[in-house]
Amino acid sequence: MSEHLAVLPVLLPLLAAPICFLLRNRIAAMGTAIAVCWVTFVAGVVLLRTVVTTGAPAIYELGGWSADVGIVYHVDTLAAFVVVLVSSLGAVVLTFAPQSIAKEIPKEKHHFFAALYLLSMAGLLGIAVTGDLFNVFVFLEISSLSTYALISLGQDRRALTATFRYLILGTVGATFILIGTGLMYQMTGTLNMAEMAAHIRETEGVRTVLVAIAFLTAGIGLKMALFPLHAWLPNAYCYAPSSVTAFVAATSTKVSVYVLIRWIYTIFGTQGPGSMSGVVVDLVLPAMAISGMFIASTVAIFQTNVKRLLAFSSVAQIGYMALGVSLVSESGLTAGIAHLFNHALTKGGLFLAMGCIAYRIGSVQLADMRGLGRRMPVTMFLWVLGGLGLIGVPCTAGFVSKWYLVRAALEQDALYLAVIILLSSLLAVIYVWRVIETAYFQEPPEGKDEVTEAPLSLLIPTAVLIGASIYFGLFTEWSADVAGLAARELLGVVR
Amino acid sequence: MREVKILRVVSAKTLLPFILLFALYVQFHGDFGPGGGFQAGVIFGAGLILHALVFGLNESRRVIPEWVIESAAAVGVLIYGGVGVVAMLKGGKFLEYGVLDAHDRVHGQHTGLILIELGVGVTVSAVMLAIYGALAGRGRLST
Amino acid sequence: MTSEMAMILALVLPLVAAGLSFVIRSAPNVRDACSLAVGVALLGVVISLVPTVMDGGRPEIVLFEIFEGLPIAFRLEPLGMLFLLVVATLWVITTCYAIGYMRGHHEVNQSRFFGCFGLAIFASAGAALAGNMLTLFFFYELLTLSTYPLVTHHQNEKAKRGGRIYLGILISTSIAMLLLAVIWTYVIAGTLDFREGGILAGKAEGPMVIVLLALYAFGTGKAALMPFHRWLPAAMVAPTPVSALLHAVAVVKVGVFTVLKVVIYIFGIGFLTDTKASVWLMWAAATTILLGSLVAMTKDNLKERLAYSTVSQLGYIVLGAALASQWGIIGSGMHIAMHAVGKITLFFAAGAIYVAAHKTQVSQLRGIGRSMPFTMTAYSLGAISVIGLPPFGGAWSKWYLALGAAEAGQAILVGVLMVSSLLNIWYLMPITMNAFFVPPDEGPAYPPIKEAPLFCVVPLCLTALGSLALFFCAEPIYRLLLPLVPGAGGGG
Amino acid sequence: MSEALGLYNYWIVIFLMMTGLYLVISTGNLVRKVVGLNIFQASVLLLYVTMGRVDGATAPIFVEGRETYTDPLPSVLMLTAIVVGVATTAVALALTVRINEAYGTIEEDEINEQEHAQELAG
Repeated sequence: MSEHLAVLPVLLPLLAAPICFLLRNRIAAMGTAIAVCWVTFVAGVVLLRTVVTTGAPAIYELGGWSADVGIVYHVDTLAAFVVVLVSSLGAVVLTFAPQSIAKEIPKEKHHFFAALYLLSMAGLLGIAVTGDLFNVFVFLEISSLSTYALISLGQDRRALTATFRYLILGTVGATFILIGTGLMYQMTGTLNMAEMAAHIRETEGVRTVLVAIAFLTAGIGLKMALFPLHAWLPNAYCYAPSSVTAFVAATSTKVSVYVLIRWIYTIFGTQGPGSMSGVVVDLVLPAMAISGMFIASTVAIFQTNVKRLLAFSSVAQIGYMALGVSLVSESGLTAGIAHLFNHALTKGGLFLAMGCIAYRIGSVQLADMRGLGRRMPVTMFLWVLGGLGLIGVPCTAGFVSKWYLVRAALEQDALYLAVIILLSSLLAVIYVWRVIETAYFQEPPEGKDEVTEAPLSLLIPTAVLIGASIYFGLFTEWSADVAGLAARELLGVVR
Repeated sequence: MREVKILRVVSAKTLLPFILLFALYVQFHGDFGPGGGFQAGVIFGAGLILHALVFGLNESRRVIPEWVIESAAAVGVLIYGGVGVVAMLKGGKFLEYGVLDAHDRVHGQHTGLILIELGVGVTVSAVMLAIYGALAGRGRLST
Repeated sequence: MTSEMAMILALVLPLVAAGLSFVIRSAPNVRDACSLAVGVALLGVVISLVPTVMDGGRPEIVLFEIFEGLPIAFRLEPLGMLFLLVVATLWVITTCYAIGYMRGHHEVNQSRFFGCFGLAIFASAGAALAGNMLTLFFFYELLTLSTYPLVTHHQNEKAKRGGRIYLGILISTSIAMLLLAVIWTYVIAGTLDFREGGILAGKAEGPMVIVLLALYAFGTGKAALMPFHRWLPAAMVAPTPVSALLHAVAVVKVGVFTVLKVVIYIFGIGFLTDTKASVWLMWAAATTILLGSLVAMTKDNLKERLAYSTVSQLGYIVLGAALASQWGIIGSGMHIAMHAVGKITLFFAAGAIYVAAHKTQVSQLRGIGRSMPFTMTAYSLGAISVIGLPPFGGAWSKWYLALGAAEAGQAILVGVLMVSSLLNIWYLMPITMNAFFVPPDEGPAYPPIKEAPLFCVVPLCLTALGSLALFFCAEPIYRLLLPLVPGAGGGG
Repeated sequence: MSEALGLYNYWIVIFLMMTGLYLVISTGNLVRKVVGLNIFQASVLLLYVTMGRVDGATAPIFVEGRETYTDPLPSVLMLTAIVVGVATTAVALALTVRINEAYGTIEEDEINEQEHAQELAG
């Protein structure tokens, strides 16, 4: 089986999805899906270990066709890292899902949910492992389409309009990517990203490539909700079912950031002749990232719906990742990659905690969370820990990424950038503390039923994610260190 | 529409067999000439949609129940994936059809291709029907 | 028991206490007894470490690396030893006091209170033992977070407002400035280890040194250097034992301790003297000293007055660090201990008055000395120590600080120290006078003696006696701190 | 000038692309948005097929006597893109139907009005 390691993470959920659909039984479908997710996670971990220990990318030629004619899966450290990210988050969140969706989605749609969830995961994993540019588009659409369907399962009717908006913007973004891909194919005659990189040196200064870069960046910017292309995100996160929000928030934008990294560093390159992503990393990304960090955080402060508050916070956090990517240095890239994982854990955990709250009080409005600190002490405590992670307090995973980011800024003598990063993280203190103060300092609303702690089947997955975000704030061997390794690989530093 | 005999007899009863047959031709000839599972699936699905248009969705549902459509969509994907997995089990890569036939790689290629195209065809036609059913079946199903 | 094991124990014991407090909720007596027992054990462990450090031992523990080459590491050195000793001693006493206070006051959520208390002590111990700046920063932030539930213990509107200022200032200064300074130092020096002679010498120069020092000094919000001092009075909404231990000892002392550590082990005294980068800090500290005292005079609320007094006293310690000279550093180090014992007495007294008589304002205290003689006597002793008059501990540290200022040729700073002492007398002593020599406003001229519970009175008498004892036992502290300033062999 | 005219396929692509995008942005009717999206995607199909064309070449089917074939890959890719497009359209239309059921309208401004009212109500 080890030779098929690179393809397994995609194959397992992809094949399990129709099986879940066929099973039609709520329990059997969810059970299968959860089992498959965990197996996928194990496969992902083994894959990462293999890639890191052998020091060479795992290459898998689909159908036995070589790179010039067929699709090749090319799993380097970064790809394997993202595989682990998606599969781990996917597994934990799906374990959370059965009880959570029992209250949010009609029972006869549960097998449908399981199938869509697996499809979405397969798409995201496919994006991570594939070495083919067009394949990226296909997997992106597989995951997006199933995500649209998942989000539209939300109870509130606003979930429908949110999905529609997401669909329109997502499709425009995907089509941009498709155009960019076509132009790149036109200039290099190949769709394989590694070969594209080899040919791109010959096209220095050709305008078509510049146009392609513009289309690709704009397209993926839409998909990763880079400010100001984030309009679809807040409502989509806000009205989706709790577990869907957690999964999408934790994985899908992160994978888009991965795609951006892949393009900038693998295809276009950042140094030397033929490097054409200069304007992107020098100007576009930092400008968007910084404005996102401030504006989205500020908007988050004024939200009355906590899920939407967290959604705006996600937009801001995407800014940190983009900023790290744009710094073009080892620590900058490490910060960006590590933050993919660290933020996925933190935000996933927070949205799961919101799921617990929604399960018990049926609302995610800030006003309804008054006094929750006393009624759901464990959930709120986990929320607080997650919130501290958003701020980037030491001992949380968020701190690790912030450390690398500030370090990268200072290494480039960009003191102003370091100050900006730290100041913007202070905005997080405000919106996190708004929730904490409401939950701990205000009396619970009158006339509502007595609320008790969420059931264990919801609490445990939440605690696992939040606990992991604390663990990886202290022990970085498999988070930031691997990210550093991936960064060195991308920058071509020999290890 | 139920009263319009010409439509019912000419378009449906006469054309439908040919449409479906043509779909099958495109399906299985796709190995040698233009065609394949996707096109065949669309044609097949279009034929059945025609049936539904002429005779009404209820009648069409009676011929092909909804669960059959849904299952077919899933089964098609499974056929496709299953071929790939069988290839893996036979020692090849995922979707490497060459290994499907122990003696002749080209033969194996043909086998694999026909099988996966079948999977594609089944899924596409089922999905076409499902989409039509989902859109047309809302609200006015009772008529 | 090796020193390394003792260090680990010193870290683990407060955690144990915290854990026990959370677990044993239902049996308050058992819980409080456990807290006390653990406190005594901690004190024993810490005392057992003293001889090693006195003999020049510097035990080290390296736990695990968070970033490449940046481990969580602990290293015991004289300044940390002194701080640890102060914290451990006062923890035991404060635990006694807190038990009396919390029960006398029928406070709710006592388990959470003692749990967070243990966590705060754990953070202080960790900061005291920290072997590099990263570790220190971790424990610094942990201290902020673990004390937040203590400050906002009452969970009402007032507590919320106080907590906002407390957390807002401490978190934002530490993230925006201290963290920046730490990472910057790492980028420049390639390490964050505390090393004798500093790690920045030869790697940073010019205005960068000044900027960096400013980031450290103001970033350490806990050192309450003006204008970042507002959190300290705001934190006074907390129950008094919290104010006593944390805001007279642990939290603020971690602040000045950090500044001292940075000056000695990151910049290096020699480096600072050579570059004269710390001159501005002397004036900033002097301003804080004077303004703190002046504001204290205007406050009628006893705890707030004491808080501003603390702001002013912390200025002394920062001033000593900024002097970057032999006497300045020794004076600063000593003042950590001296001020801690003196100020905790004052806070204990304030708390005892509140428990026994429910009075919070200075103007309400007329004649209270007659009903609470022990409390008010202890208060007076503590006040004299804080003012810096012999025969109390505070006299020594102020003496050395003045000596340091004179050594640096800053006559004006010596003047500032003198004026500030006068101001101290002005705002601390009238309370004693009023308590003993003015009849109460209402009621009988000689009200019956109604002291606070025994658990409250005994600790505050102990600390008052302690500040007296420190005058006569300052020599060991002096010897302990001497290795901090290389080249300061004899002289005195 | 002749060069610009020689690239007329690309002008059509650009025209379709802009028309589609404009429709998506300008109209408030959800179905029209979907139509716009389809036009937008169709422009990409044309773009790909155009770039696969080789002057004087025949369809990529093996025939005796012909040497040059057009590049089959872009056409194959577009087959996939069509599938994706159809799937997207299907999801979009299904959503539109459900939005119509939930709001009683598919005009964006009327939906926004209702949502705003819902927002105010909590």
